[in-house]
Amino acid sequence: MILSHAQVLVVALPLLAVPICALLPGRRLPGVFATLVAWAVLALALLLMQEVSAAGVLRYQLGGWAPPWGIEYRLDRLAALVQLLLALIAAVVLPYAARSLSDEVGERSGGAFAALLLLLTGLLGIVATGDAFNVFVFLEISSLASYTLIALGRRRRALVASFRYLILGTVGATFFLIGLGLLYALTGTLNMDDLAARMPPLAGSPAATTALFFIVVGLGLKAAMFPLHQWLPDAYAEAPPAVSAFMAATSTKVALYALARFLFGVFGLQQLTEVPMLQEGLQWLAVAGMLGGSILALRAADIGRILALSSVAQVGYILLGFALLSTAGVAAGLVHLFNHALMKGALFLALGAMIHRCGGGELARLEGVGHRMPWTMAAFMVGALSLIGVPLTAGFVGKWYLVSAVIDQSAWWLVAAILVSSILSVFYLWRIVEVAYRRPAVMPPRAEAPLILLLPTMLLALANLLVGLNSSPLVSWAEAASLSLLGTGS
Amino acid sequence: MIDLGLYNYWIVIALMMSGLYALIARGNLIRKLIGLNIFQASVFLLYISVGFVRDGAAPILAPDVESYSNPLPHVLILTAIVVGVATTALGLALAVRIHGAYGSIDDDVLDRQRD
Amino acid sequence: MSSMDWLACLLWVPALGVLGIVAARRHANLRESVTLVTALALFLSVIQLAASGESPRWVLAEPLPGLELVLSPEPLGLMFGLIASGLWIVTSIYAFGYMRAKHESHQTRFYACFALSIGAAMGIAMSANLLTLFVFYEVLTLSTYPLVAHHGDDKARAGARTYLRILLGTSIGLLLPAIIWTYHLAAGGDFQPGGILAGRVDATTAGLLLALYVLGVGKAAVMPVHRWLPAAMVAPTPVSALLHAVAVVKAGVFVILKVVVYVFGMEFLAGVPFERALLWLAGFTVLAASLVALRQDNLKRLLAYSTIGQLSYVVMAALTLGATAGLAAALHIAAHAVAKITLFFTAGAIYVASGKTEVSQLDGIGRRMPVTMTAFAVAALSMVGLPPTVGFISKWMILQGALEADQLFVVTVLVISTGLNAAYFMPIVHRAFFREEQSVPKNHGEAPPPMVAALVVTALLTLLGALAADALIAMQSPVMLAGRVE
Amino acid sequence: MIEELIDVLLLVALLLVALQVIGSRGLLAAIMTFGAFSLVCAGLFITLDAVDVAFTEAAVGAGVATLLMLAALRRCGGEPEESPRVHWGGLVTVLVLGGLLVWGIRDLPPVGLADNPAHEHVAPRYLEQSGTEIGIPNVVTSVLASYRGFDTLGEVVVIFTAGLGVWLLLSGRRPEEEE
Repeated sequence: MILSHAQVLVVALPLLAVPICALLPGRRLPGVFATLVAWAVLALALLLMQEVSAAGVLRYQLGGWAPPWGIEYRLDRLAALVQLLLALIAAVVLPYAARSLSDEVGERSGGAFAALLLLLTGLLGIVATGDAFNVFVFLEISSLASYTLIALGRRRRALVASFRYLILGTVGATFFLIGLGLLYALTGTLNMDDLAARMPPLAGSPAATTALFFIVVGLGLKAAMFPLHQWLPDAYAEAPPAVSAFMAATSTKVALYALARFLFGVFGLQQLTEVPMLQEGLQWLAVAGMLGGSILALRAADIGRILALSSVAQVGYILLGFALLSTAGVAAGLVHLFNHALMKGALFLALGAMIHRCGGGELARLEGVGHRMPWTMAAFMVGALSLIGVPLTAGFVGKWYLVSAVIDQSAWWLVAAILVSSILSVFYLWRIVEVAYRRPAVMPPRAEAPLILLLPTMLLALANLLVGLNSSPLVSWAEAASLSLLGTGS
Repeated sequence: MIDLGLYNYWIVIALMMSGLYALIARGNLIRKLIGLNIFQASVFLLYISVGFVRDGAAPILAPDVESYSNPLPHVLILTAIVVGVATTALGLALAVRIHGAYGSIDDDVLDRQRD
Repeated sequence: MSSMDWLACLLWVPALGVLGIVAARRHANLRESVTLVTALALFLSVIQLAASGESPRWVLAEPLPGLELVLSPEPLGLMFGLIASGLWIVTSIYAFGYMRAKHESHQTRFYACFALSIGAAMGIAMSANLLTLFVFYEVLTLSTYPLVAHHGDDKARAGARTYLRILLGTSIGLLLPAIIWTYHLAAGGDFQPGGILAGRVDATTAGLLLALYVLGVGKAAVMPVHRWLPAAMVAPTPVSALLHAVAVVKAGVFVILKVVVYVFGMEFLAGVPFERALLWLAGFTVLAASLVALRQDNLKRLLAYSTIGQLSYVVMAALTLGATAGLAAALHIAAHAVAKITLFFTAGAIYVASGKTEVSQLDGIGRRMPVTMTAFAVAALSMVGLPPTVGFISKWMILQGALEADQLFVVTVLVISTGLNAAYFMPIVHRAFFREEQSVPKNHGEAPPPMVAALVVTALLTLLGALAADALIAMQSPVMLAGRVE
Repeated sequence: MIEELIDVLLLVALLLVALQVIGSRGLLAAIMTFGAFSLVCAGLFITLDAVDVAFTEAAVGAGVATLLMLAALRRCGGEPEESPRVHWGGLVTVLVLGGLLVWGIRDLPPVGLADNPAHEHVAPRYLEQSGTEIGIPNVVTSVLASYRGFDTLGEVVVIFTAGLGVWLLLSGRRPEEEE
């Protein structure tokens, strides 16, 4: 019974838990409850992963109405991968948040964890659904939850960051809605598979191209695609650390997932290749992000901002993989999408632990933190190495496949861009490492983060190494996902 | 008989442009939200225009009506309106808090107060 | 124990050594004993592995499907392993004297990082493919950084930052792409006698690739990527020895030699257009570095520039292409190692005993420190390439190789640079022994005994190396002759 | 004929009101005109056969949203506004997007034709069978509550999320009180 509904339950479970969580009293209880929910979601996601690997695509008709009349849930390899990622990050971050977030919000803990669960629900819903308008609804659920969570940051700047994100995020969602409206006017349907079936005759038409543009820009805003990234550095730097970690690892990833789904699963390769300058345009955007994000990160004075801007660069890598419009490129993008969540999760969690002890994330404040918190900093270093793309870490795997996919197309300037961006990442991360291991004049005593903060951080750092040591399962899964995604599109 | 053609859409585009411009150009946060609302309303109009069938009736089943307007965009926009007002409410709450924290809700003023 | 076990020892022994050193951090004597025992055990392992004559394959991990990290010994690697592990013993003994005499801080970190970097050097030496090589190459860079920044003041940190920036920048920006490109072109990156690229790429691509390798291996210090080496002079002298003789720069030229022999293959490289240009670049580096060295007054900086020149001898010999030149390159790695380590040991000994760092201060010091300065003279002879030192033999072979390959350019460079080398080394010897001491500083004699012992040993090696040259050549011949399908 | 005329007039009026909202001096005036804008919008929805949408827009857009804005204005008004200047970046962005939309929308079928693709694929089933399948005459309600009931559930969650957010923001501890 539960098994046959697992596909819906994975979204419904956190949703059903929301009101309970909101009503739970005290500081700690809501966090513990939300953690249990996240672990249940992880169990379901693993179960679904198993089923998808056997069946290929799982479909579920909500309310019993067949698509395209009703809303369909559709879980293929791509969706299952991102779903697992979400569940994994939630399962690791929530115990961390149970300590760190509840300390920040105090008595409003119940509401904050309810918002966190809503964010999770929204993201899971985007991944699970096969209906284009349903994507919009869940996008808004996740967005409203994240505006709220960002505004809970310690400083008053968090409010401004949240407001600006609200404006830009809503513009993005509305752009998406415009694109969808045009698609609907052209095809009369909202189901993604049905849309894909009806797109080929429209390939290259002005209306379809405009729809494509608005959907890409709309989702690009959500994914912090350069130069639509302006909301992100402030948002990540000001949000409570646990929220930054969760969002950095998941929000942009889900927007990129939706982008891939629409680009390849709805419009399809044929349409994409017929739009003039589309591929070049996306590649330029990707490169601009890779370089622009890194260059901005070189000058940031706050570790949260440095990491956030590096996310802009990393989104560029993933987008570049997609923009190659090849199976290898999309697979590389997906591998990097997964791995980037692992590394940014680890980095932001480590940062959160430092903020917990040092009271802020400014570089100047964190002098000598490597001596004070050796284990936290070790986890940070692993994440940083992974971000640079050093072999034996997860970051290397994605970059390796990305470069291979780029070389396949003999696009040498892209190889150069990847390398320059990688070197820049060495420099901006080095600034942090150097400050962390510098000895301040007066050395405060060693004060490692509490175990409940340290353990999740170490776990994600370890995940980076594990994937770095053996990435075959991830790579083969991503390749199969990419193959089926591009196969159905053309 | 006037043939409207794409007339509805041109107005929709003009509305979108003015709403979006207001959102970008005006510094007052409440004005930004108003601009956002106009921008969203124009999208609602886009959907409803797509769903419109001339000489059709509102999609409420009646015995002797042959042609109805398309109900699906109506459903979508009902959802979108609610989403829009929810966003506005949250945005306004933020504006109130920002006013409390900074004493101003002007974006340019906020920018000058880096902290 | 089987050869496989000995191979495993090459990584496990340094790793356990690091743990032991950290565990013994409160007891200086114990800590230093652990270092010494580790060094001896490592040297023994390399010898056993070389003696077994087998080449087992040790798969460390498979990070990507079909992409393995593998260690497997071959003659070139064994030679590098022998040099690094052997000199580590001497350097350790020297370091005990130096670090104690200078009352250096953070000695535990020093010895631990030292052991770590030797372990990385072993990994480089035994790596069976490009990816493995790259991983250990980076480990070496990172594990030597704390050593270079040892003093922790602004100057040390600035020097160390340059060190790291250039080595990481070149390796990630140039070497890694070259490696990925190679994997892409050759469908793999395993080292094979005769190379893996022949027949798979056109000449222009190969030339570009070679340029990426030569400049990407920043540790080989071919100009213009040489600046890290003088910058790293801020480090304590045992570290300079590690950089210049034991591991770091040796790893650089070793990688280039390995790439030339096992990735490109000498036969194939002969037809590659940029190859000549890179040869000229190496030749230019030899001359330019010698000219710069001529103008240095700081002894360690002078030695640093001398290293840059000597490394480019190796690169030049490797790029001369041919069995003799290849052997000469391998031999010169060894020859330069023993001679340069002696020179740095003496520089450190002078500094510890008298506090002097500049060449112009050395008038008459030979009378106060006769053993040290005799060792210096022997090593300087080897640097210049005069008999009866090992430097003479390797240089002679480079010359022979150049003549065989009709490389008059190389011959010219050799002749001029020999003159230049003499011009900056001989005056120091002259000064030390034949000039009168000018000012009368503190009264001093030789440096502490461990240091003197170490530099005597290496000076003797410089002399005896000439006798061992035959054995080395016999060991490397199969490598250089492999892949020559007539 | 009359319907088209009303449609045209309302559309023009809508645009004029919108411009009035944007150009109005004083926030209070802007909010009140915005309420009027929503009402014109609702009128337009009626002429376009979207009665349910019109009611919602009148209640939510003209009613709730305006009230919320007024409430917000009460708590943070009084600040003198800087006189509007031309924002060139915004102007260019808007013109480019507008141009793109014009280009794309020219490709759409004319408004109101019964054989537009949007009316031929999914919607007919709702119109033809919802009477028997659901049994409610209002097709919009049928689709909302049943065929796409999950969207409606999402809509409720959106409101809940926003409500939760407003509550979290306007209750409890305020960071600015600490600074």
